[in-house]
Amino acid sequence: MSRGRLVVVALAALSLMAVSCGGTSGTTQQEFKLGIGGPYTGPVAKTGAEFQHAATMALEKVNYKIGNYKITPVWVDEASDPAKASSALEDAIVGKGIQMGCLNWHSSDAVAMMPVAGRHKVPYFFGMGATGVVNDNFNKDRAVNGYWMAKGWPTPQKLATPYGDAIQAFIDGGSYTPKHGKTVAIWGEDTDWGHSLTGAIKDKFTSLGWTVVDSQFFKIDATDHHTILNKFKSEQPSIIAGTSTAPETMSAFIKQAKEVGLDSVLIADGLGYVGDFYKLVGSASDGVLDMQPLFASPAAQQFVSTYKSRFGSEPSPSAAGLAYDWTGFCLKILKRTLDKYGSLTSDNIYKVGRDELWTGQLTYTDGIIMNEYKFSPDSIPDPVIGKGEYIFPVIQYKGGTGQIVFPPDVKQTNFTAPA
Amino acid sequence: MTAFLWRRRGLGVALLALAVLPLVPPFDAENFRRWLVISALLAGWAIAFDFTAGYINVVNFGFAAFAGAGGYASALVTIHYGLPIWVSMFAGVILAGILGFLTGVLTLRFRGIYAAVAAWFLGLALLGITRNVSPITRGPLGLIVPTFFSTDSNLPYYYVVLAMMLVTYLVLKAVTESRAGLAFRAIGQNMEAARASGVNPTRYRILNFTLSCMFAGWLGAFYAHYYAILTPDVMATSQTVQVLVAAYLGGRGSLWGPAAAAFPLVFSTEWLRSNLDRFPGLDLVVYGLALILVMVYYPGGFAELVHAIRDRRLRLPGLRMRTAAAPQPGEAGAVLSDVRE
Amino acid sequence: MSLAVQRLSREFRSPVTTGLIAGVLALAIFGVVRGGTFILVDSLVTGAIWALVAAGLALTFGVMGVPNFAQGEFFMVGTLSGYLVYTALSGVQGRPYVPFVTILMALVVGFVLGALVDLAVFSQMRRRIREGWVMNTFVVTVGISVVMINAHQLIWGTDYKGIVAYFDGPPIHVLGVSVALDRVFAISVAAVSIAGLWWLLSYSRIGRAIRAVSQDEPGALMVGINVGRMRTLTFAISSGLAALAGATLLFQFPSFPFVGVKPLYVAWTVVILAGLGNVGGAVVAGFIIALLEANTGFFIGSAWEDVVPFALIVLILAVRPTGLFGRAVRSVWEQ
Amino acid sequence: MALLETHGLTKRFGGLLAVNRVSLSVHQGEILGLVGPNGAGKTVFLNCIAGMLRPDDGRVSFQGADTTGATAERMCHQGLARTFQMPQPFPRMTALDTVLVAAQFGAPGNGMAPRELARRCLVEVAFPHPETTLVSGLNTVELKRLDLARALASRPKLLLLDELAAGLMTGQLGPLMDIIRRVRDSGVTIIMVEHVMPTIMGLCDRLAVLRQGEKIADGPTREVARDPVVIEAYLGERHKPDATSH
Amino acid sequence: MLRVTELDAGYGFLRVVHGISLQVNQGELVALLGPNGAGKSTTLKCIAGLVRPWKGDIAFRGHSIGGLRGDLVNGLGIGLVSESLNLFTGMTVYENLLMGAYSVPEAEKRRRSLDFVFSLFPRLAERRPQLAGTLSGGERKMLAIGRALMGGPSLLLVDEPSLGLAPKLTQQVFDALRKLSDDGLTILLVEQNVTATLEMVDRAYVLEQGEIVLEGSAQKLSESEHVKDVYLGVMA
Repeated sequence: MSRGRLVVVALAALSLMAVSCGGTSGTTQQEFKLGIGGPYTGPVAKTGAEFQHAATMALEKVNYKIGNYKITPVWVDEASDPAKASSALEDAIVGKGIQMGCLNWHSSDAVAMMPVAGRHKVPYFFGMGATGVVNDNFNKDRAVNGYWMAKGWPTPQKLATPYGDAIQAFIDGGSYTPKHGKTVAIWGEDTDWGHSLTGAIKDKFTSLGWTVVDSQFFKIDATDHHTILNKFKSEQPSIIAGTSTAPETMSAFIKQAKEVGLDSVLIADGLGYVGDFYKLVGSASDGVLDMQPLFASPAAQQFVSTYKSRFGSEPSPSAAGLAYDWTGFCLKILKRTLDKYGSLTSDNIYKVGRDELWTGQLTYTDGIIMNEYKFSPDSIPDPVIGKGEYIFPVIQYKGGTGQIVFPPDVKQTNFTAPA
Repeated sequence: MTAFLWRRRGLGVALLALAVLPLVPPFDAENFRRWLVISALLAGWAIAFDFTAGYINVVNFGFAAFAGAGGYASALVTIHYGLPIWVSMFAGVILAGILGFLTGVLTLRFRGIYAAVAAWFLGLALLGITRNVSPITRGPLGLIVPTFFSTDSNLPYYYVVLAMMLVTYLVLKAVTESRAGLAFRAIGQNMEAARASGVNPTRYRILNFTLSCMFAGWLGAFYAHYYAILTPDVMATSQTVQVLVAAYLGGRGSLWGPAAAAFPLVFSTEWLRSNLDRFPGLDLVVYGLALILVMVYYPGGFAELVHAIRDRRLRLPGLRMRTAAAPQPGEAGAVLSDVRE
Repeated sequence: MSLAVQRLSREFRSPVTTGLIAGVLALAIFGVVRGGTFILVDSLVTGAIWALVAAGLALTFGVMGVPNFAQGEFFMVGTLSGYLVYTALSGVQGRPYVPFVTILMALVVGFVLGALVDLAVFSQMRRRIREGWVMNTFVVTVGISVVMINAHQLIWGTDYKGIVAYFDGPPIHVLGVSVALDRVFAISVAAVSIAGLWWLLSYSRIGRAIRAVSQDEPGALMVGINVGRMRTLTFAISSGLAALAGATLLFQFPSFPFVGVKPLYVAWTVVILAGLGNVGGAVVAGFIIALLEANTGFFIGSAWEDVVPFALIVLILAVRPTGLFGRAVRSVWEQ
Repeated sequence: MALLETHGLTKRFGGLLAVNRVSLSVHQGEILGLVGPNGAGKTVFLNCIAGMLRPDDGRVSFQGADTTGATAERMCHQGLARTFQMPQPFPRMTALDTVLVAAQFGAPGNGMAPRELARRCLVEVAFPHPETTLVSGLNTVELKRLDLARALASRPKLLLLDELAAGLMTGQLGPLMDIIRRVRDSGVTIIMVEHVMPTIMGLCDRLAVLRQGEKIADGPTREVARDPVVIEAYLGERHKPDATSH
Repeated sequence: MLRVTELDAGYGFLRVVHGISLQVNQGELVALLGPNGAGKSTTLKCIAGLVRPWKGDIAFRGHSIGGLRGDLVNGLGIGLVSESLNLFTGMTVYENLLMGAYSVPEAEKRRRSLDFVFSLFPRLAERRPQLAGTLSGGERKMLAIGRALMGGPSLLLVDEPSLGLAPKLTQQVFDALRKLSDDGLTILLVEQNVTATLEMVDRAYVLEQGEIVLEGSAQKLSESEHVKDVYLGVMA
């Protein structure tokens, strides 16, 4: 190739790159760009879509306005890949000028995104990446990773204990007698989430004197569970407890559990992550235990019907519902910042987060899922767990809707043991 | 060596440009510097991938698994033995090299698609093992990895990965221009003729696999210490596909072609991802279509385009004729007795 | 009949193959004795379905030399069109013919789409590419896979578009193992389709022409077969089969963009084990893989369900580089 | 001592006996012609002794050592080189690189640098283009020249030529024969498979005739050419010697 | 019936056939003779549509068929028996023959052709259910010819029928071809075996280095000095 042509080709490549870099727009005076993360592409894009829809509704509720600022959402696609997630965040911060971020899904993506937020000193709120690695990183270098201000979901261990307590309460209350003694089998998807959640369940049951007869993990996209279920059947545990975040996997598990003829109580944590689960599982989900917040209040019901009519699918409380609330909380933080400092800058927002959110002064009570979203110096980056605050009740499904069976003070119905 | 470098003055110019690029607008913004880091990393991987695909004509479809294994080894050595990252990276090189060697041995008898798929399955098995030996790797929970710098800029990372890419290129290029490189091309282009000419395909194929995987693992270690998190998904097929796309768009058998393709590829896909965020997935549709179009209409890729033009010049008689005094026909006796003793 | 005997005797001539088959039988018996009959029954059901998915992949490679990385996406097309048709028929759901209409429509959609892809992509490549056909088409199918996955997401979104079951009713019991009606349906569809494919390839004029193209392309031209059309037809049939499998399994694989990944991996495992391009072998290998998975899941743990088969297959290949029933490696396969 | 000997060499493909118990010896310094009708098993025989195919039965010994079943690369290292009936080029290499492969990896020699040797071999076969010519642009005749240069560059003691003259114009045969003669005169023993009769008659010291995988004649060229069995093999049953000798 | 004019053809960069012209009349048995690599097979493949001609024209019954795809050429009534036979080795003898009649829609016609082939080569009838890959060399040759005949061609192209056959079998094949020709089939034959061929054919062309150097009646050619020197006298 002649040198001239090489130069032409090189220039073409360079200009392609430069064009890619173009379109950098600074922030105009009264525009505030809010980064909203989520797995918009990749294997769990369904969750990403719920995030996007719910966040849009939360923004519409305030008419995209906080004071005289116009709020523009910037969608930060984490694509279920730490490399892509961190790149998308950096691009959103530098290229598109977001000054605050909220929501995310995977813990591994969160770990890769944390230093990016820290480097640019852009506070990021309420990532749902929940496992301990996020907490570890947060605590390791709070000067940098502390810009990953607060998680939207506590570590699974903190959430998982009610299952054991609930079963114990059913036994004590006489509504349940274990068929095969205090035996439990554990199952779960082979992911960070699956391992940490089932680990917590296992610990809880063990501490209550139960025997774990087996634990089985499967790939997140596995839809043939007959081997596991038949094995469980031969081991005769009274309870089988586990989790999966993938609806196709979860629905196959529950349907096949019925097909195989298991007579154990089935704890399927995360069945309600997808609002439409009943269309996939059907009556096989009757009697299944799960821990899900519910769309209980009239405001929540209103949200559900609006969501359904606009986006054509059933929202899930834990994805769309929580995303709606956490976005609302973000807007509240913005409002508070504006009131306190008069302008919305990353720095001011960070200060509000540090001084008011972490201390528990600033809480959010206008949500549709939880009574109050609150943090405390002891809990951060996790939200405060407990009655009246962030809590997932244990619910039992019948006909596609869940009813709270535990804790007793909020229960809507009694636990029904499978026949 | 001087000659080796002089022949690479084009490379020098390109390198200088790449070194200066993150300092000039618009590339000096952090997000573009990150894109440059991603590009250089992908370029390095694409070079190592092409070293196998473009020379011995075996597509290592398990490539990401070897790169990931290197990352894990380096991360674990840093975490458990507290060695400096620069040192522990070589643990990654060694582990990936050993795995590459074993893969080379296991897939020795396969050609073409069988070799590709065998490497793919080995990579998937490796991924599965990484996921399952969670006491060591923390499995899907993810391993938090110490980073190179505690700096708040991508710039030092960029120069590190650029240097690593350059070393990868220079070493592998030197190998391909050596005696071994001749053997690689021979067994890649015609196994029968290569063997009839005395090339031992076994030895060179294993050598090639080992070297390629060593560099893949080295760059994998960079990945680990840059993103600070490792999950078994770094070994997934989709990661191999990214490297493969860069290598095929760049053109096989040149090493520089894939590297050159990586930069515009990363920039255009990241740009699409960033600007078409209203249509999640559209960027990937464009990217897939581009791959299909190039493969259908110009399967040789970018390097082939350059080669085609250069080769036409090569074939013109008279041009580039060597000037050394040539022996004349008829001196056969002399030639061949030299040959024999 | 004598033909089948001839072929069988050819395939079992190798002691390695015979040994492997014996090993699989031993594994099955071991699994049944130590685990339970369900290992055998489940392997048979799953194996039949895997065989259906893999048969198309084997066919495409055998006739066209295309190692299709997008086979899973045609499965996805099947789940999607199955879902759309089934929901469109919601008025008459419950009628026993609805599932059959659904899967037939999916078959048609997959068939037409496959034909279009072949005409748009592979026919174009065939005119241009002289060298490296196999690897080039492989890379192109990687591109097709990326496009189809993301086009699904763009157009139909990311919802899980699935059904509870085609057939309501209590599961039936086979050897003490309960098998849901849908799985009985699936294995029946798989059996009928594989038998149909076998009949088509063995006895119909078109099927003979397809085999002729796979065995000797110039020979096929010489007897007046339009080779290009046969290739298009082959790709269409193969895509149609994948789509049929997808629609049939809609109760287990709700439609979403990435639903094809697992079937793709399994199909490739099966086809490599059987020997690329060997349609008959894929059926046997489907059962072997299902059996391996079930036994691994039971005795080692579900998390190892694909590690062990993958590693084992590479080891088997190290002994027999062309797979269990592979034809001798032809030059076209070495590109 | 014979440079190369085969004893009862046999190769089957499925049910077909391609080479059937062929015993043959080649002496230092001679040109042995291997002739026979198409499909007689000549190329298969060459492949068996050059390590491309593993014989099913029988033995091969080269320079006194048993080399039955040795790999092609090992045979090359020991000093056995071959050209191919259908040229086997490295399509994306230059002519020089093609020859250089053999010069680098062939039998051990001393003295001449591989690159220099490769250049001389190109000159030796009168390769008509610059050494930087790309192989993919050559025609069959040129490819065969290059193949010969490649074989020579591996420093052979025994050279197997498979239909080198096929497809050549009559006028090109002479120069080719000169090259082969020069190679022989430099001390390389040659086995050549050939159809072009003037080449055979003009070059070969001895002929071995194969038919249907079996050796049916072996001896000095003139004698073999007059052997009625051989003529029948070539010309068919009805052509008794008296019908064609004139 | 067939007229080839100024045909050039080759592979890649290599031209194998240089400006060949030849002609075959209705009912003739014509041979194309010459040494290995002379371009005979390439010429046949050009006519049959397996190789695209670079230049020149091929006319069959007055219509140009140069560059037409192989299956269409076959459909016009040109059958080819190639050098490598191109049998479907994984199919039975019967299936191979059936494939030969691929473009014959009438079952009755196919049955008649089958009977004819079996009467011509009774061996094939015996081997009917056997896989083609397991046949002997002679049987394969018969099968290839039989398969070409199944399509009911009006012109049969045969490449090296004697290739790899024992003399006795060669003779059987030649006899069969002669018989077909006597029954009115037009045949163009490529051969290396000059003597036997010249005894059988009506006319012949001699091809060397891609060019036709001699042509004429079989009688005339067997008397030609060139043929005597180069082909007939080879062993003398």
